Order: sequence, then structure tokens, then C-alpha cells
Amino acid sequence: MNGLLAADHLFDQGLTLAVFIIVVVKVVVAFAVLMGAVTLMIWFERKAISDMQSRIGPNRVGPWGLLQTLADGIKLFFKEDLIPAESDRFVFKLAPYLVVVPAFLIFAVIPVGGSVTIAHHTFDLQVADPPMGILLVLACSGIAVYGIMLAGWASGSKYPLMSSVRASAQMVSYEAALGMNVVTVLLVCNSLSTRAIVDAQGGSFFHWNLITTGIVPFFLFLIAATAELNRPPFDVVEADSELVGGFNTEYSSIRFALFYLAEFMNTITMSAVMVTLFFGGPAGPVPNIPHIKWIFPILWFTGKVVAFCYMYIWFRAALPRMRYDQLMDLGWKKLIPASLAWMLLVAAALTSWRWALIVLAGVFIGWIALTQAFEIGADRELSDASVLPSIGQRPLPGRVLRRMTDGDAPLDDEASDEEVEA
Amino acid sequence: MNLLAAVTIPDVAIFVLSAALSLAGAVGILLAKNPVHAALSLVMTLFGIAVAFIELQADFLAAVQIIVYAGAIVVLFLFVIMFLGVDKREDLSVEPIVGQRSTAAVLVLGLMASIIALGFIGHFEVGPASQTAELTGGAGNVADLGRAVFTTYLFAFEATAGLLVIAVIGAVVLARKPEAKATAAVVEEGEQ
Amino acid sequence: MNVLTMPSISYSALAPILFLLLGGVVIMAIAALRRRALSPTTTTALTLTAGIGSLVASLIEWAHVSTSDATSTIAGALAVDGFSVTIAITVSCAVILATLFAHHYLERMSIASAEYHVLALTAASGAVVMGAANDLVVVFLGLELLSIALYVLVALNRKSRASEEAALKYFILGGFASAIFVFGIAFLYGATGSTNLQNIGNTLSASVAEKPGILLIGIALLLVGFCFKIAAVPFHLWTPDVYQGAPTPVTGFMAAVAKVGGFAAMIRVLLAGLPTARSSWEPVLTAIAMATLLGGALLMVVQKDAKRMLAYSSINHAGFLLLGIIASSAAGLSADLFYLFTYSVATLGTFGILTMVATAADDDSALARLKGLSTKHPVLAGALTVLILAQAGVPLTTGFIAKFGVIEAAIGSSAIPLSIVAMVSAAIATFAYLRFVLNLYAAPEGNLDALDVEGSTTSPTAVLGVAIAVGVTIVFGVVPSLLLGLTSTASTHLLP
Amino acid sequence: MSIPLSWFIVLAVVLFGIGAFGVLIRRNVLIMFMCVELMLNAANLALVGFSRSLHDVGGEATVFFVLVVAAAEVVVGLGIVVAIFRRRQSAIADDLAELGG
Amino acid sequence: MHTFPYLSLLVIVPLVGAIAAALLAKTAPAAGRTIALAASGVELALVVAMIIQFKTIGAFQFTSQHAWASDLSIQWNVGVDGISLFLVAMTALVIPIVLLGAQVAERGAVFAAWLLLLEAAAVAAFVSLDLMLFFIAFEVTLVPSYFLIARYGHERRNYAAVKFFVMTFLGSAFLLVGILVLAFIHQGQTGQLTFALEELRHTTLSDGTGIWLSLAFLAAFAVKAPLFPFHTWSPTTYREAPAGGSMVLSAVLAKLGTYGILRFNLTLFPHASKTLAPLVLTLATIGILYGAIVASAQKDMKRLVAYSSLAQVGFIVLGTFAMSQQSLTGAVTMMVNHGIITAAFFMLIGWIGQRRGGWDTTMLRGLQRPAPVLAAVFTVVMLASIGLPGLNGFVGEFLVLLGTFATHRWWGVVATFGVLVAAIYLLWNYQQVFHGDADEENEKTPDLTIRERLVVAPLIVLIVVLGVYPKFMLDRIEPSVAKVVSSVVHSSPAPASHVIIPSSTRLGGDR
Repeated sequence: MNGLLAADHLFDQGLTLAVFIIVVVKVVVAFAVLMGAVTLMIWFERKAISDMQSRIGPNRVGPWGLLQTLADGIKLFFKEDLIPAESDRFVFKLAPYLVVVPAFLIFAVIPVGGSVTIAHHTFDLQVADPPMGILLVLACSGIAVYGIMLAGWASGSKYPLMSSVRASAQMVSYEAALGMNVVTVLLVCNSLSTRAIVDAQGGSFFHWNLITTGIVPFFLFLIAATAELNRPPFDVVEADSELVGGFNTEYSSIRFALFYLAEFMNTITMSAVMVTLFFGGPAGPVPNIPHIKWIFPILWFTGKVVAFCYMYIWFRAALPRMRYDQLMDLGWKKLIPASLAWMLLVAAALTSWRWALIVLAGVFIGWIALTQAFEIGADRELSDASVLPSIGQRPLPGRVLRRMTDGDAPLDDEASDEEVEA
Repeated sequence: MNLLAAVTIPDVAIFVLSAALSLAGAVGILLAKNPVHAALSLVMTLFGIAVAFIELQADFLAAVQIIVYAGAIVVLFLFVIMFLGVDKREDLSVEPIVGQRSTAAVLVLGLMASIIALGFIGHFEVGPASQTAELTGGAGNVADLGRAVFTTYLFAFEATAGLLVIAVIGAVVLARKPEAKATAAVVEEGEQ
Repeated sequence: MNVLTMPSISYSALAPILFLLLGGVVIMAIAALRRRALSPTTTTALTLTAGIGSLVASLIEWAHVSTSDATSTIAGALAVDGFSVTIAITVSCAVILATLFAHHYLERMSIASAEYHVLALTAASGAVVMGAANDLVVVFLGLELLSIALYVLVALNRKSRASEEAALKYFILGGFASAIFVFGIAFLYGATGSTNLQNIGNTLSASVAEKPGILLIGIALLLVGFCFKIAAVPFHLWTPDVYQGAPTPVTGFMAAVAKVGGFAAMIRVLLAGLPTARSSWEPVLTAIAMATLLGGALLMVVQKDAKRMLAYSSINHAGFLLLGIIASSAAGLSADLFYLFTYSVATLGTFGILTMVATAADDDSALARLKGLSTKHPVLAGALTVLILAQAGVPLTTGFIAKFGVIEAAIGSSAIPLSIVAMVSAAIATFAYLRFVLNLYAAPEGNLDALDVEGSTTSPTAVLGVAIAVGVTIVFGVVPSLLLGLTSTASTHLLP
Repeated sequence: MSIPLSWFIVLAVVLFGIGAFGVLIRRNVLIMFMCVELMLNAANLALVGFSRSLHDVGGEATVFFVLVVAAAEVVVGLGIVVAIFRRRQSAIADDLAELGG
Repeated sequence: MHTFPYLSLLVIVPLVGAIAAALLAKTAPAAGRTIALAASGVELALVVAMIIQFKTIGAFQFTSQHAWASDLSIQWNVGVDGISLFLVAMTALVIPIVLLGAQVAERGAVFAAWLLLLEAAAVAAFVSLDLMLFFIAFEVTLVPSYFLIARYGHERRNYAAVKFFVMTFLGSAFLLVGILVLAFIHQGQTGQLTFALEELRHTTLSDGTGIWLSLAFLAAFAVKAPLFPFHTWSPTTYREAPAGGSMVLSAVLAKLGTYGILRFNLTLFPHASKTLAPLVLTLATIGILYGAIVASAQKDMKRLVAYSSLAQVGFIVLGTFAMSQQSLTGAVTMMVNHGIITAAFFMLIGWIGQRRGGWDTTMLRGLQRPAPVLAAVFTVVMLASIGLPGLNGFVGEFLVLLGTFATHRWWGVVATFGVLVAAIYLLWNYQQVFHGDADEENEKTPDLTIRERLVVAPLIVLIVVLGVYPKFMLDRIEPSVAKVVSSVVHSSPAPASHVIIPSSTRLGGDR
């Protein structure tokens, strides 16, 4: 308990009224800014994609259609709230909140600027700086999956359930890669606190973790993060052409709005996390102008986040959706080994060059071996169909499945005898 | 013995929160008819325990608890439940073996009572402090923990490698489809 | 920044574990990197190499430790003494024998042999770790290495539903036991401030708490955890089902290796870590031992299934092995080590022969099936007779020396009522064993061809295995001094 | 530490007891399995509590290993469950009556 | 000393024979049987040679001592004295006779192998001077006996085998514990763990410990002998076992029990034995009377002999616990003679059974006319069993009663009634079976064949010779018995008042 508070120098003089107000204000501001940012993000995405597709996009409500999101929100708010008869009502209602809350929570540990002094209280421009900051990010992204899974399951409907299964598998798979790249960053920064991570990248562009970790982890992290977000090209969870919209098919009204909100909020927070981990957070040249000096880090931070948000929009417009099996292959066969290898390399390089060479050799051998093994595995898989049938063939819970087996073509005895002999 | 001597109100509040969360979750698992609800209750317990860890200044473990347990293990449970479609409601009103529940209750209550009683009789007297390595509070304990894992518990750490190898192989072996002949037999039985 | 000083590592002491684990990894790697599936012959050969390597490494290590004092390595995590090496030898031998018996079985059941061997080797390494573990955490990890691999091994016969069900049952109860065990570790740690057995022992002998509440809880929970693993009554309920459902060679492997590992850890924890608390665990253990001895023997008598009967027999043996622990003397320890080795060999041989005569799907192990074995395969029937009689404790087999040794030790420690119970249970059990044997010579019922599936009874490896098992059982039964010398030296390291 | 150790231990024991009770009375394999996890968590809580009151890192390190073991156990356990229930559609332990015992 | 390892060979020869017979059982059963017979013949020859070389002194002879399982302190430590010599001889005699006269039709080679194994174990038990070795041999006898009964017996053989096995095994459980406790007490006193009889004799035991240990030993031996009331297995077992099995069980195995009492209880716990003597004597006397009375009510000849054996064993135990020179000598003599007689009995009943398909007295009548030789032989055996002077049964019984009268008069008086009842029921039985008018079935009973006559001849000869000239045996038995008696007499602490050691008893040369 005390350990938590001791880390932040805001509490150096104890918990006074001023401190309390500052904390409350920080929370409220962060919340408001995030909500505002989300409406803007939604507008931005629609506008940008329209642009890329040579359309105009929203342009009626407000200047440049800026208030379109608000209008949509109000409309959704007044729509009828439907709950399917087959649903698990409690979980059905719970799920949207499980999605939104972690999205907010992550933002709490993101340093959006430097430190500010108001009324003799110096505090950081971030809601909180717990010593385990970055682990909180991982924890929240781990929790976020619950909302999606449970939403799909609780709907009591076929396609949402498939979406749930996909979501759980996907997010667990990519979380490992995500975590390992975070560890790479931690190896370089020597701290789990987000503030300390940002501070460690303070010097110049070459101190950014993007460079100090050797660029690769950033790209690995980017891919993994995109998958965690269920953003295109990894949006198999809500693939509307396959799953009619996925986990939120049965949702309407305000609950649907919450999912929608959370998705974009996650995009923003994940961008912010990437900025924090690899791009120095608020770091950047700060012109020495008194009184408004504190604003430049915020601008730097915002600019970087917007750039990432734009990149996500760009992905969406430009990249085709991956097939589910390709997605899992990418996660398990490429991302995880690569993340692990790079993590080991960085660790070894930090120790001594001898170790670096040894690990490099090891990584090389491992890479060759794994490639070979995967190739052979793929061949075998095709030859004897020795893996589970794909998800689409699964029976659904309820009536149907009592009578069904795997959904594999039942073999008659003669055929199977031949197979055994062969 | 004055139990409440040094207890501050925020500490008690956090403890009560943690206990309430974890106990509610535990009871939830016990009573849930549906495995998905049980899994959710388990998550609640995990959170409660994570809160307790924070109160005990084991922040790192609290985070790991959430990441590994809630973020991976319970998700895996849910995955399996949904994947297999085994979220059938269990009828809890019928006792499969007569007297099973009361016997189990007596056993478990006896166990709990005797453990707690023994603990209080011995005043929860613990052994000599800091034998392995001293534990500092807060952020520092990650370093302590890391050092312990790579020195005192180095062998144990290496052994976990073996454990994970087995887990992977085991999962692959078990997920593999049974021989064609066996599948056919099951289909026949299913149709009867 | 602080620099970590890595603990010193004795690789010669680690060698048996490394051989087994790396053997598994190598097999897995080769299997993954070859385009065609590995032939069972190759994997068997590799496993045998790993097993023999481990055996040789243990024997070399024996030459070191037998002449020096007990030490520990890797920051006190592993003990290097005669006891740990003897356990390593026992487990290595068990691996070799089990591999010989599994070879033909895997082939005819078309079970992926690489996976079987990898899992078996890892499980075995877990048992070796348990024997050497000098830290409760290491004991726990060794236990889990062993158990988790066994869960999968039990489920390996995908042709049989029983196999999977047995795995599930084993898993749930195993997990339950592990949880109890960890809870016990927590309390023992709380009471003594360390997970290291050496430290625990020192702490306890330095000062005796007036009201050792937490310590008692810890000991009790650890005992329950161990009793689950070694299948002591009343924590034995999983045993018959799992023994029956598991693929027969796996049952043999489990009966031998899991028992060795469980007892090794139990002995180490109780006699190295908690000797000063003997007064608190001894009465409980005595009661458990009595229940185990009688329960195992009585339930054995009513079984109609060979594997179930042998499951209860293993429970009965667990009771005898507990005698050696309760004796808490060098003689008891030596007897237990002898018992573990000879029991492993005998039970592996027994299940090996049952494997050879198993049905095509390995799903029927009724005793009645074995009627007429003497007509169809007289030599096998003879070998089985010897092995079963050894388990019964008939003189001139290892079983007699083993049982005699533990009873002698128990009486040496004045556990006379327990010894009488042990003898009575031996009498009851012997009846069941004799019935088993008689069954082999009874007039056959039905078709005897089912007793040989695809030449399983003439498989050279299995025949070699039977020869070794019977040979060891008789040779050490007639000339036990060869082995007793080793075990008594080993025991003095742990209990000087 | 301001909260007495005994509070945590009692909480751990109660959680452990509920978990054990669940394993004993529930018939759904997955829920039994969750109860085992609950027991492990109770053990972890006790370990951390002792660790803190002993000012010793051993307990927390043990928790770390218990977490790894739990993960490995879950993987294999769920593997077994999947293997079984691909053959039949029930997760109720009493439906598994192949073995006479 | 004798350098020739008679005793080791006595164990090894039948063992090798057994293995050979078992190996040949499948391929060449006839050869297996021949080899088994040859082995038993060699054994007999060895025994005869040994008897010739035996010196009439009390000490153990032909001793041989080798470390075996030294870590467990078990030694190969064997030797014979006058007490065990004739038991070994009797064993060596009975086995070839069984092989010749009571061979089973099917799987004969295996039967022979089991018999030889039994012989090896029994001989090892008789000659072992190491308690643990004795125990091992004692236990080993169970396995072949079990198989002899369970695989070759009559209708309820499994039940009988199990009952026999479990009861005797339970008894020996106490024996093992007793041996170990004794050894550890001895270790506590001398610092050396040993099971050697000569060493353990010198253990100092308190009254209570001695009695408990003595009871533990007695438990095993009483079941094996069998002594009333531990005899319940014996009628069933003797009834269900094949003829050969019954012969060996009653002639040889039962003697392990009585021998054990004499050799171990008396030697190791002389003082406790004195304390327990009234109890055991009472049991023995009840056994004599009970056996005799129940025997007279039997319609089944095998059960009749079983109960008569119970009575005989009662005499042996009576003699043993009467603890006088004569009574002990008589007991040893009786062990040998009863072995010979009962073996002959069971063999004859077996032959009758072969001829008539049963041995129930109700269906047999007037066999004397169609089978005069059989009747004659039966008469001799029966008279020997009654204890007719001039036949061997008389010598032992007389000595026992004589000795008992001297020390424990009233038990002797009661036991004498047993002799009378035995005479009545045996004669009555004989009269029922052999006299009277044979019906058509019985009329056709064939007489003994030449082969059968030859087989039974040695027994008959011995019955007569040992009855007429018992001195040869008594001379060799007495010095050894004297040793035992003297150790009992000199046992400290001072005998309690109710144990009477009469000065008239002829004691060893110590005085």
C-alpha cells in the first residue's frame, strides 16, 4: 500500500486537500480528454478512410462533420435495448463494461507530458505512476479479452460464440509476444514504471527505445498490439463478412455504443503505449519558452499518438483481413519465436559481446531448426489430418451437439481398416 | 495480544475489499451452475487475491497474478468451455452419492477449523526471518525476487523449463485426433 | 547495479537428470526435424541410450559420493549423497526396463513413440529430481514434472476410453494433492522461514517452538500430499482406476517411477528436513501405514481385474515402504531403498508381461483372461509367477529380503504392533498373489490366441526385459548383499 | 505490515477450504479443476503472507514457481478434457463411468 | 570335523531336482519324474550316510556356516543333532515313497518338483541353526504345500488351500516379529545383530518379555503342528489334499511345528516355557482327548486320521512341555514315528480311494476278503498308531507318558485316556472297513499290487524295526535332549513354585 504511494512525489507531503484535488482533477481531465479523443478518433477514421476511398465521408453534422459521432451516439442512446431470449442476461449486460474499463485504466499510467508545479505541488502529467506501471498495461490488455469473449458467449447465438472462441485464442496467443517485447524494453530501461521508461529515453532520438532495442521489437510489438486490438488486418473477431459482425452482433443501443467506444479507445491507448515504450513518450525538443514550456511535451506526445492512430486507419484501408489460421500461424510460429530470440539477444548484448555472439549463434540455429520443423509439421498436418478440425465445424452448445461428434466425416469400418493397415 | 494495535483504516479497507472479493468469488465457484459463471467467479477471486498481494506489498506478484491467471489461465478455461460447448447447466439439486456433501462438508470444516485453531494456539509464530534473502518493500522486491530466482532457486527455475516442455508436448499429444478406427466406433455409439 | 553471483553447479551430480531431460529434448528435436516420422526402433534406441547414460552417470557419481560426505549443489537446491544417487540408479533402471517393454506395444498400438519416450524420460527426470531435492520448491517441481508427464502418458491410448478417463481422474486428484502439498509448503515455510530442507532441519533443531501450530499444519498437509502421491490409504482412491485405465506399459512405469519418486521425496523431507519433528508425524504415519497395509491387502483379495489387483498390491507395498520411514533409522532407509529398487523391477516386469499378453486394444485386463497362460506361453507364465511371488515376499526372491528388511527395521525401532499388522497384511496379500498365480495355470477359457497380438510375446526387447526383471529378482533375492551394500552405504549419508 | 498475518492466513485457509469442498462435491470436471486453482491461489496467498511477515523472499519466489506449475497443469488438464469431450458431450464427472470403481 | 557338506547338499540336491523336473515338465514329463525320483533317492542315500557317520554326542554336527545376506545378518548356519537327525531322515524317506506310491496322474513332473522343493525347504528348516534361515525355510514350505493342495487336491481344494495358507501364514507373522524382537534385544545387550541360535540362547530376558516372545513363537508352531485350538485347518486340508500332499503335510510339515517348539521355545525361552507349561500342557491334553473323541465320530477316513494326528501331536507337545528327559526323548521319537505311521495311513487311504472312488467308512465294507494284503498292512499301521508294544508307536507314547507322569502327573493321567479312546476308534474303524460282508462293489476291490507292496514295505519294516529296537534312535536322541533339558532346568531366575523339576529325572552330566 505504502509502496504504491511512495513512488509518486506528489504525495511527498502526505495526502493534503490540495493533493486530493489535484488527483481528482487529473482523473477527470484524463477521462474527459479520452472521451473527447475517442469522438475525434471515430470522426478521423471515417474521414480518413473516405478520403482514401475517394469519398467525402461525414460532412453534415457540425463543421467538417465533426459532430457526426456525437449524433450517432445520441441516436444509439435512444435506440431500443434488446436482450436476446437465449442470452445469459447477467453476463450479457456485464460484458460491455468489462471492455470499457480496462481501456480507460491503461491510459492512467501513460505519461502524457513532463512534470508541472501548481501551488507548490509538483506532479507528473499522468494519472498515476505505479512502480509496476507497465505490468498494469499488460494486465489490462489481458482483462480486455473477457468483455469480448463473454459478450459473444452470453448472446446465446452461433456467430457471436465463434467470435468469442476466436477472440480468446487470438488474444492469448498474441499476449505472449506482446509481453516479451515489453520485457525487451524493460531490459534496456531497468524499470517497470512508465515514467522511468519515458525518462530513460529522454536524451535524443537515439535514446528512444526504438533505436536502443534495435527497431525489431517495435515492429513485433506493433503487430502484436494490432492483434490485441482486433483491428484490421487482424479483425477476425468481428469479421462482418464471416461472422455478421462477431461478438457484438446481438448488441444494440447503449451497450453497442460501449463496445464501439472501447474499440477506438483501445486504439488510442495502445498507440499511447507504443509511444511510451518505443518513442520516448512526451520526449522531444522543448524550446525554452517560460510558462508554456510544459506544453511542448504534451504536444509531442499527442503528435506521436495521432501518427499511430493514422497508421491504424491506414492499415484498415490498405490491408486485407487475415484468415484465422494464418493469424494463429503468424502469432505462434513467427511472432513468439522472433520476440523470444530478440529478447535473448538484447539480454546477452547487455551482458557482454561474448554472450551476444553465443546467443546469436543459438538464435540462428534455432531459427533454422524451427523453420524446418514448421515446414515438416505443415506437411504432416496435411497428410494425416492430425489436428483439430477448424472452428467453423464446431457444433454449437445446446440441442444440436448432443447427437454430434467431431463433425469429421464418419469413417466406415472398411475404410478405417485400410487406413490402419496402411 | 492486541491484534488491532497498528492497523490503519485504509489497510483494513483494502483487506476487507480483498477478502470480500475473493470469498464472494470462491462461493460463486462453489454455487455456479454454469461453468462460465464459475470462471467469472474465479476471476473475481483472483482479483481479490491480487488486492491482498498489493496490501502485502507484493505488487509484482499481484500483476503477475492478473496477467498469468486472469489473463491466460482462466481465458484458457473459457476457451475450452466455449470450444467444446460444454456449458451445460449442472443440476445441483440432486446429490450423486448420498451423504457426499455432508461428509465433504464435515471433512473440510474440520480441516479448516483445526488449521485455524492450531494457528491461533501457536499464535501464528513464524520462523527466523530473512533466511533466503531479505525482502524489501515496494518496487525493490522485483529485484529481490529476481535475484532469489536466479540464485537460490536457480535449479527450480531451470526445472520449470522441463515442465513447460511437458506441457507443450502434452497439449499436442492430447489434441491430436484419435485413430480413425476409434472415431468410427464413437460415431456408432452416438447413433444408437 | 548489483552483479548476480551464480551458484556453483556440480555437473557430475546433475548428469543423471541432464541425461534424461536432454534425452527427451533430443528425441523431440529429431522427431520435429525429420521429414518422416521417427521409427519406434530409433526412439527406443535413443531412450535406452539416455537411460543407460543416466545409469552410468549415476554409477560414476556413486564412486564419488560413496567415499565422501553428503554435499549439496546449486545453492543447496539439490543434495549430492548416496541416497540421491541410489534413487537415480533405481529410476534409470526403471526407465530402461520400461522402454524395453513399451517398444513393441507402441508399435502395435500405433502410438506416437517419440512423444511417449519424451514424456517418459521427463517424468523419470522428475523422479530423480525428487530424490535429490533438498528444497521444498524443488521437491514440488520434481513432483509436477513427474505427475504432469504421467497425466499425459496415462491418456496415451487413444483407442481406449478408459485411458482418457483414467487420465482425467488422475489429473483431478493429482492436482488436488498438489494443491494440498503447496499449502503444506506454505505453512512449513512460515514455521521455519525457509524452503530449504537443510535450513528447516537446522531451524527446528536449534529451537523448538513451544506451540508449533503452524509447523504442525504444514507437516500434516505435506503428509496428505505425499500420501496421495504414494497412494496410501485413505488417499488411494484414484489408484485402481488409473492403473486399470492407463496403457499397460504406462501403468508399469507409473507403478515403479512414481512410487520411487514419491517415496524418495517423502523420505528426504521427513528424515532430512523434519527429523526433530518426528514425534508429531510418526503416530499419524503409523496409522496411515496400518490402514494402507490392511486396506491394500484386503481389497486386493476381491479384485477380478489383474491391473486393479496390482494397483491394490502397490498400495500394500506403499504400506511396507512406510515402515522403513517410520523406523527412521539407517536400517529402515537402507531397507526402503532396497525395497524401492527391487519393487520397481518386479512390478515393471509384471506389467511388462501383462503388456505382452494384452488385448489388441489393451482394454481388457480381467484376471480370467490370463487363464491358460501356462499352456500358451509356459515360460512367460513361469516368469510372471516368479515376479508375482517376489511381490508376495516369498523367500529367495528380492521381495522377501525387501519385506524382511523393512520389518526388521521397524522392529529395530520398536514399532512392533505395526510390524505385526504388516505381517498379517502380507499373509492376506499373499493369498491374492497366489490366486493370481494359480489363475495362470488354470484351464484356459476361450481363445488363447488373444494372448499374443502381432507377435507381442516374442518381441525381443520385451523378452530381454522379462529376462532382466526375473534375473534381478532372483539374483538379488539369493545374493542380496550386492545391493544391500549399496543401499546401506547410501542410507548412512542421510541418517548418519 | 499493518494487517496481522493471521488475517491473511485465515482468509487463505477459508479459500482453501472452499476450494477443497468444491473439488469434493462438484461433478463438473471443469469446475472441479477451477476449485483446484482456487486451492493453489489460497496457498499462494499464504506464501506471500508468510513471506512478508518473515521479511524473506523465499515465499514470493515460491509463488512464482507455483504460478508456472499451475499454468503447465492447466494446459495439460484442459488437453485431457478436450481429448475426452471430443468423444462425448459432457463435462459431468458422473457421466464418466467407463472404469468400474 | 566332517568336511563333507552333507547338510548343504541335502538342501541343494532336491532343489536341483525340483528345478530339473520343472524344466522338463513340459517337454519330457516322464524324464522329469525320473529325475525327481533320482534326486530323492540320492537324498535318502546322503541321509543314510550321514546317520552312519553321526556320533552319539549332544552337540551339533556336520555344521557349516557361510555369510549370506550379511547386511541383514542372515547366515547360512546349519547343523544337526539327535533331535533333527531323524526328522531329516524321516523327510528323506517319505518323499521318495510319496513319489513312488502317491504320484498323481496328471502333471506328475510338476507335482514332483513341488514335492522336492518342499523337501529342500523342510530339510533346511530342520537343520538350520540360524533363526532367520529357519524362518525363511519355514515360509518357503508354504508355497509348495499351497500348490500341492490347490492344484492337485479334491473338490474343495481351493478353500482348503486358502485356509491352510492364511492360518499358517498368520501364525508365522508372529514368529517373524518374535525373532526380530529377540534379535534386537540381543543386539541391545551385546551390540551385535545376529540370528544364530547359539548366540541368542544367551539373551537375558525379563519374565514378561520372555513370555510374550515365547507366545509369539508358539503361535506359529501351534498352528503348524497343529495344536488344539489352532487345528481347524488340518481336517479340511488333509481331507482335500491329494494323498501325497496329505502324507507330506502330516508327516513332515506338521513336525516343523513340533520341532520348532522343542528346538526354539525350549532352548530360547526355558524360563518362560516353564511358566507357560501348565497352559500348553492343558491345551495338549485337551487336544489329545478332543482329537480322539472327534476322530471316533468321523465317517471320512482321512478326517479320522487328521483328528488322530491331532491327538498324536498333543502327545508330542505334552512330552515336550513335560520337560523331563524321558518325555522329551519320547516326543522326538514320536515325531519320527508318527511321521512314518501317518504317511503310511494316508498312502493306504489314497490307495483305497483309487480303488473304490472314496474313503468313506459308510461305503466300505469287508475289504479284508478281496484285499488281504491291504488289510494286513493296514492292521500293522493301525496297531502302530494305537501304540501296541513291539511297534514303533509304542516307544514314543510310552516314553512321553512315563516322563509326564514323573513331572506333571495329572496331565499324564488324563492323556492316558486318549490312548484308550484311540484304540477304540481305530479298531472300530478297522472293523467297519475290513470286516463284515462285502457287498458287490467292495467285493471287487483289487489287492495291493507288487509295486505297491514294495513301496509300503520300507514303512512297515521301519514300524516294526523301530518298535523292536528303538535303542539305535534313542541313543542318538538322548544326548541332545539332555542338553535341552539341562538348559531348562538351569534356567534362571529360580523356578516358580508350581513348576516341578523332579530330582529323579535323569539329567545330563552336569551334576
